[in-house]
Amino acid sequence: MPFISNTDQQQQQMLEAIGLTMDDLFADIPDELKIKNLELERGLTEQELQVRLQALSGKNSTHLTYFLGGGFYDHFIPAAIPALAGRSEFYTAYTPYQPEISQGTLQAIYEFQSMICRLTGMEVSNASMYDGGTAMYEAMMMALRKTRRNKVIIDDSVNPIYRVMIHSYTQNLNIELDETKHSDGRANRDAILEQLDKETGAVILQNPNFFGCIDDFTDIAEAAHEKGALLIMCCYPTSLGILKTPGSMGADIVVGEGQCLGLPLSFGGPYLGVLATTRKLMRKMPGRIAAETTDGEGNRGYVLTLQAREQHIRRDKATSNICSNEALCALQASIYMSLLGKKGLKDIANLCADKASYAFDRLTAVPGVKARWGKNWFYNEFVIDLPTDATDVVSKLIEKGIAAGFPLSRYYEGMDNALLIAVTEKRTKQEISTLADALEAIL
Amino acid sequence: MPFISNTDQQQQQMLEAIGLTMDDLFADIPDELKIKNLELERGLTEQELQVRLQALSGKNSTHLTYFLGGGFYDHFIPAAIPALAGRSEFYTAYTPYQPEISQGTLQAIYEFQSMICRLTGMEVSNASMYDGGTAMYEAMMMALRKTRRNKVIIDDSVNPIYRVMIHSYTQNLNIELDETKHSDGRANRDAILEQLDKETGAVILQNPNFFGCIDDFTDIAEAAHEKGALLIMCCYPTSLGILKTPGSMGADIVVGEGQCLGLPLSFGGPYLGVLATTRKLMRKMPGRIAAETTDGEGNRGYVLTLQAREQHIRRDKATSNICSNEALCALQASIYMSLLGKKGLKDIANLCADKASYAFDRLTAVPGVKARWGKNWFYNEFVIDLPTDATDVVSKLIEKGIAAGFPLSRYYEGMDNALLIAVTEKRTKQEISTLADALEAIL
Amino acid sequence: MKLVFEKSVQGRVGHEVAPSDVPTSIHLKEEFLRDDDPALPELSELDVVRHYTELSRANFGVDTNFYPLGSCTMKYNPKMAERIAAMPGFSDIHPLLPQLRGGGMLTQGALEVIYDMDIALREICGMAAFTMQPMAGAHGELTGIMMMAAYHRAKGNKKKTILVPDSAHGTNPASAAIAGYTVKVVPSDDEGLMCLEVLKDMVDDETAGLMLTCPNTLGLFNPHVKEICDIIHSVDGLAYYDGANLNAIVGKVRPGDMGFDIVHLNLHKTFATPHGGGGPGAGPVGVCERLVEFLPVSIVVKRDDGTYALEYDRPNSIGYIAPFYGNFGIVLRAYAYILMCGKEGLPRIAENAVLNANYIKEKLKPYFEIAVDKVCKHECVFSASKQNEHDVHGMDIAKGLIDEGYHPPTMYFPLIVKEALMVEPTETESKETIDGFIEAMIRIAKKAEAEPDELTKAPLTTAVGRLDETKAAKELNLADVG
Amino acid sequence: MKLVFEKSVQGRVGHEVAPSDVPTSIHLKEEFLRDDDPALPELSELDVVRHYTELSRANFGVDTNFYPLGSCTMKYNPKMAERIAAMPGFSDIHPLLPQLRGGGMLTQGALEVIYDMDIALREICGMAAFTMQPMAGAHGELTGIMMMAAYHRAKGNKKKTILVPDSAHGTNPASAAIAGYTVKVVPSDDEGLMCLEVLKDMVDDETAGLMLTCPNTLGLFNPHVKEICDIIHSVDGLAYYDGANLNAIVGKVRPGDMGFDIVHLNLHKTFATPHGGGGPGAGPVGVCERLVEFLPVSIVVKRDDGTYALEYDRPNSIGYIAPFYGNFGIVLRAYAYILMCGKEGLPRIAENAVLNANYIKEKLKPYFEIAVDKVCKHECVFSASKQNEHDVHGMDIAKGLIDEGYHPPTMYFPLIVKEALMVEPTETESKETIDGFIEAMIRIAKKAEAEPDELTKAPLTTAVGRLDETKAAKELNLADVG
Repeated sequence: MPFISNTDQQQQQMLEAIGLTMDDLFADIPDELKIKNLELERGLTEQELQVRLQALSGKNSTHLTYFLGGGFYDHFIPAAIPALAGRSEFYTAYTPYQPEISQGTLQAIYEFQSMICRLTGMEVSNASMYDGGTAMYEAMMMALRKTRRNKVIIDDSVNPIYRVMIHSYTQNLNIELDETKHSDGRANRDAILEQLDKETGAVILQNPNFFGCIDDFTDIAEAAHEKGALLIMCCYPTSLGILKTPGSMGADIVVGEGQCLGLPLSFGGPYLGVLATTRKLMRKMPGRIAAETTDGEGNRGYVLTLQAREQHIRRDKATSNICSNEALCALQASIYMSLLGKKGLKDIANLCADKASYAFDRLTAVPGVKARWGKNWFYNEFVIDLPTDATDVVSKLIEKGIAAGFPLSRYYEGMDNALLIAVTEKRTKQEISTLADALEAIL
Repeated sequence: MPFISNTDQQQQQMLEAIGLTMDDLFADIPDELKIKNLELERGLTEQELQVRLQALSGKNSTHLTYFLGGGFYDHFIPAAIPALAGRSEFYTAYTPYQPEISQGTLQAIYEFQSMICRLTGMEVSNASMYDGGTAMYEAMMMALRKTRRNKVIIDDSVNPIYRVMIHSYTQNLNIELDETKHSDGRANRDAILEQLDKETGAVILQNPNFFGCIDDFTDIAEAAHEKGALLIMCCYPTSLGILKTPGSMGADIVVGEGQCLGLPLSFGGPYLGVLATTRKLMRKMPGRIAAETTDGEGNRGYVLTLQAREQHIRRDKATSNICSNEALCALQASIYMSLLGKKGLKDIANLCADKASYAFDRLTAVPGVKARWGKNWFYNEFVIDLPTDATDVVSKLIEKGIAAGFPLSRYYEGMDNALLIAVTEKRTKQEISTLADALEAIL
Repeated sequence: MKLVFEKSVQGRVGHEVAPSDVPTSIHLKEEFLRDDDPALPELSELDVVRHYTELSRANFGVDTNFYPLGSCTMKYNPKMAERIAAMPGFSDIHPLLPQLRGGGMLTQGALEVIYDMDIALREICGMAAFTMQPMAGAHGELTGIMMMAAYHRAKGNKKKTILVPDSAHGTNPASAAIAGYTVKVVPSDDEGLMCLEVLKDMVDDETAGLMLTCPNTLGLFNPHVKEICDIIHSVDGLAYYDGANLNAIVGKVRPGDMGFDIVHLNLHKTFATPHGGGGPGAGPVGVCERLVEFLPVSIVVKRDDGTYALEYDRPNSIGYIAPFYGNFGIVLRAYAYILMCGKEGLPRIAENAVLNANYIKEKLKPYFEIAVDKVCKHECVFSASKQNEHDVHGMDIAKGLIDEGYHPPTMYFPLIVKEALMVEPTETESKETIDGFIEAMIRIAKKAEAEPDELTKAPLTTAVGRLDETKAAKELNLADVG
Repeated sequence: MKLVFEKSVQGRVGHEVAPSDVPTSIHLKEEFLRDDDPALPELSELDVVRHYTELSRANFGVDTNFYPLGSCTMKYNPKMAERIAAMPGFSDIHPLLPQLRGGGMLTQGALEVIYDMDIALREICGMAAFTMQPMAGAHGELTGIMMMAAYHRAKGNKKKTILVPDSAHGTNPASAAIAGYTVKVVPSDDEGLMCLEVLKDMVDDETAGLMLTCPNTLGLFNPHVKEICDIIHSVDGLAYYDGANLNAIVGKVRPGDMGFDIVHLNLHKTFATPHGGGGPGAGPVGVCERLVEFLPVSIVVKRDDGTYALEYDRPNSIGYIAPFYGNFGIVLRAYAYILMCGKEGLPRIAENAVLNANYIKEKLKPYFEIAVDKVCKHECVFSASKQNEHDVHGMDIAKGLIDEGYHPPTMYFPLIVKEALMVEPTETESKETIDGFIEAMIRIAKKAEAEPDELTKAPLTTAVGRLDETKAAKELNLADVG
């Protein structure tokens, strides 16, 4: 079913109209290069596909209770989001280069940018990046372009999944990446301040950080600015329902993963990279941006702007090679933020924090389990130390239908017994108790 | 979450604007009648509802292999149907009384009527009834109104689920309902022809009938017409991809259940009653009807017509009390018929027949199992005789995940061992073999 | 817009049927087969998608426009209910399954929904039991009247007539007549309500019952409703509550407490199931204790072990009125809605529906004649009589509203009001939306005075102008059969 | 249309958060909390639904209009792929799950999709292995160039430059530059193709590789493509295939067989995933055997027991370029599409894409100047130069098409054609649709001669007219922050 509308007869009519055969149309391809036989199955009908992929999807467990986070969270998705983002005028549309017939997408982008600004306390935002990690990389490049420096300080409390990405991307570039080692679960202030110098283009921090700990980076922002460096802060958008904004701490660029704003986990993507900054830096911002303007009669409308930064004009001088972004994901996030609104986002942030706090109390009461770094510094994720290898424990709990958390040994040396536990609004008191009991049973 | 948009503050503003209190608005309700306490739960949030109803839906098995038909079939539903019928301009619209802003619904109805006519070989169709059974009842009343008679002959090979409905509806009415007993799985021609007389208003038959057997009622139509009676034929729309049409047999009114045209089984509804007839009878037709017309500038458009027959004008003289019908279900069926088209409907009808034929061969080869009435007369459903009680057998097979069919003893005396088996395009050769093997194992 | 047939191209296919994995049958006799293939349109999937997407865009819906359609309660349909209805555990269940031995245990979730819905509606309406089977409001009416007839038959009552007020929905007299009764119309008094004295005069031994909408179609709650029921009961008649307007009083007062014996509900009105452009609906019917025995078969019962089952053995039942358990998918959506609203949410529905209606009534009173100038419930009825003076009719106002982006109110109903414009905002609409509508209505009222001719040309913003309904009824082009 | 913020009403809520079943926490220090609540809009669910429904209706999409947007391949997106992607077994899986011991067995279905897709793309492109991780076409380009760099680094090659034809997509030079290379532009010959002689002159020891789109953005297949690859290989350079135009040749010829070492694909182009108004996309990258070791981590492998696993231990890998396994939801849709098309379907895509393009080219040639008058592949490029004589520009033609109900072609690209109008009909469109477009284009060509002023006023049928982009760029109003 290749979804071809023309009938054989019409194809014939068209070939006759242009006086060619189908072979003529492919005569420019040397015969010796042409495919002799394609080793693929015959095409499946919808019914066959449904049966096959239903079976395949059934091999993925949907019955786990998730305490697994690490930057990617099992939040509830209101029903109106897929209903609206599923309107074909949104999802079958192209990038809005023709604004008159794309006001839906363009206004939605402008509103997305505005909501991200309101959430993060920043002045401008772009229309989304691929994901939090690539957003962080783009923010770093943006900062280095702006400061014309090549040194970056990044604390290892920043999501390790993003840190390894940044390592990959900077391999061919002349960039010095200095990693500071967290201290007591928080960014290592002393090391950062010590390493900050006139060569430093950017400091990259995260709040809440990978361990779930929260902090105030105002002092680091000030110190960075003093040295002419920029502060890049990675955030967890949901948490900004209650947490101090990066903007108010003095961050120059904010990045983050927007999956938490109404997107399914979807085995890793598509997700939504957030990138917001100040008006001072906006011309260095990569990716698509929508702006408000007017038509000849003064009617308000929206267009893509600053396209001169993009590849289709400056080509090899572009601020980034990003072309498509994650527009539909940004739309989903916009709908999410519109539905929850001021009160809802605050409520949900509070609820996550409360449930995490309860889980913390419940789990640290299990004999042998210890809080790694006190209690009063985390948002909805925290680290516990187990009396034994966390990987083993997690493996045993998976058999009981619980994804108990993320063992930190994967990314942190000497933390074999440490387990990172995330709690969203979806986890019930009962589920938390079940986890605690199961943990107690196997320890 | 009662989906109220006004805030408390707005409610207050509005009350002030009209100079009343909320109590004033309900002062006309005597205090002693007012509800003191409503014994209901507090309202659930979406998230809570999702958890609860997901669990409830999980108590219904979706893993059965269906050989269960009886007029309601497990056909495949193409993905485009819910995607299109799920557009809110369709499903949140009202009955199209204001044609200028309802051309979508109206044209879709007109097209539905046209497709039903093309499928059944009739001249006119209405815009749908509740289901096949109520359509049959309405057709009977229509025939009796037309002929001004009160006797009806119905063969017991007509779906018993509909026959019991007609019994209920005619309880208070002065109608003589004569049931003929099928003969060798087919309508009892001799008995019908014998009972036909000048008092007979309608003969009701079904093709394929409840046992899956197919027939040609041309002779009965002729005989009925000779006596001034009308022939009502109940059909299975999918089968009309290949079977002779009721129109070509001389039927005066065609009814049927349209669930097979792309509607989910949905535990019994919403379904789709089909009702089509001749131009001669169209003014007696109940329910909504769309007609083509033009506007002041000659543009083609569609309106509801013959509304004078309906209750909002003639009230107690209306042709029926039907007000809402199943417009959205008719839309789903229209999309189904448009997607499959001429070739697809033929293909699917052939496929059902082929698979049923294969199943028949496979099952009647099981030792002890016999065909009840030969082979060459059925479409996609047939009756086998088991060596033991069919209810027991079905019950045992359900434990193995197979809904093996419908035991006829529920509606037919002396058919304790008879099992009605339906086979749609979704049943695979493998599933049919599994049924045969399972049957063999337990017999 | 082209018809789907006009887009058809010979040989095109929009959905491929799966290939056969069994031998091709030769068992069908030629004589049973059709000569030609059915002349259905031949389109690609893209053709079909564009066609129906285009059609959809020619419609107003609640999601696109405010729909103040009196007596129809076009409220917002929550997306969550659609999500629930699409769960395969609900949508893919064969209705015959619980009729097989052992099959009932595989449909416990669906049976529980029906059972719980019954319990919830009992509490909301003050009735003893409900059937979920009627597939629309009017179908519920017929079911209710059939039970009324069964009651009188069982008691040996000789009853012939059913009383219906002149402001009643058209389905009331139609349902009564179709069930075999003679309909007598009770006139309204000057205040738009049924008059007790007139009613007393009309009630006699032949009175089988009364069908009443309360609040009525003028939006008025009759404070004497209990007395009215008593009068009917005095001749062993039954009081039937048309629940079309329950939205106005849900959570505030219960039909059962008012004295009604039978109640039908339109689930899309009070409980927000989508109207679908004309269905599918659902019309559950509730009855008082002494009528429970007449409910249609089957009913869902809860067994001692906590499981649910279908009960068929009900000798006094009116029998089967639906093939199975009603429009389950619709009942399910309403069930979801009731769970979401809950105890404290239901009265808020009535409060906001009534507040919104009274606000409109007061704001528009200076511009349009009002049928009855009293506190109304969920809807208010204006008359275009003032505008008639300028030769502007209700229909012109309706079409003018379309150009303003609003669905028109219900026109020319109830019949007792001349040129009625029946406005029902529903509780889901906001003050801003309602203010916008009020402003549009005022603009139209002014236009009716200043430029009446302009208004009679409306609508100008739609794909087609006013359509010729006379021509439609005369030519009766009901199908394109190729 | 109002902004969502302009519809906000203080205190309104569109989605209620579930009540807490745990004690309220006091563990958060005041100093970490924000002073104000985030100034998000306050709307009801109905408000939100109306707002985004209204926005959607201000858009063209493939489901509403023909979209002959050159080089973007805006083909029909099958609804079945959307159904598959929405299956909870795919959409609700946490990506870290297979990284837990034992968790991989709970994600076998997802891993199998990725593995099978790799195998299918290998066969379709003639490459040795694919990564599904790049999250868009341009991201795939960057990934490809990073592997190129890793290859040269491993071999100790001192390479500095990447060659790109002047007709290339803008992302090619941008990706090369961002990966740290210097870009050199290879000019096209008079026939619109890369000239072997010029290329030979430009290639030297510093040449890291060449990025080529074939057929190129003029829609022309270069018959010497194999020789071109050979020339690049002669200096140990790598040949990079920009798969944006694979649609034209899918099932007919394979990049690997042409001699390319690296290939990226834009899944929405050839494999019909929805464009989403600008993403999400997916840009899998395939490589030849000698580059397999450089693929990003992780890759999915099939173990001897038939189960699937993630492999991370790849010492020469360029590392992590995505957080997990790419845009899985998009890869899944494309996988569904490939399965539905199958062996015999894929070449039919190329055939119909090419036939449709040539048909348009021939029919419009008399009216618009054609960039290169040869048989084209999936797209053809016209120039508005004829119309320029009447002071009508490409942009005017584009806006005129909007009023005719068509999405305009790609404008002003490729850069080597003056006032380019790049038309790509795709294989999913029918002759009737294309004929309609041709007629509209002819009407516009005639209007450009007869009433050029009229055309410069277009579009007249849209909610807004031509928007002031200069003002937008000057004022830079990028957000309403309240």
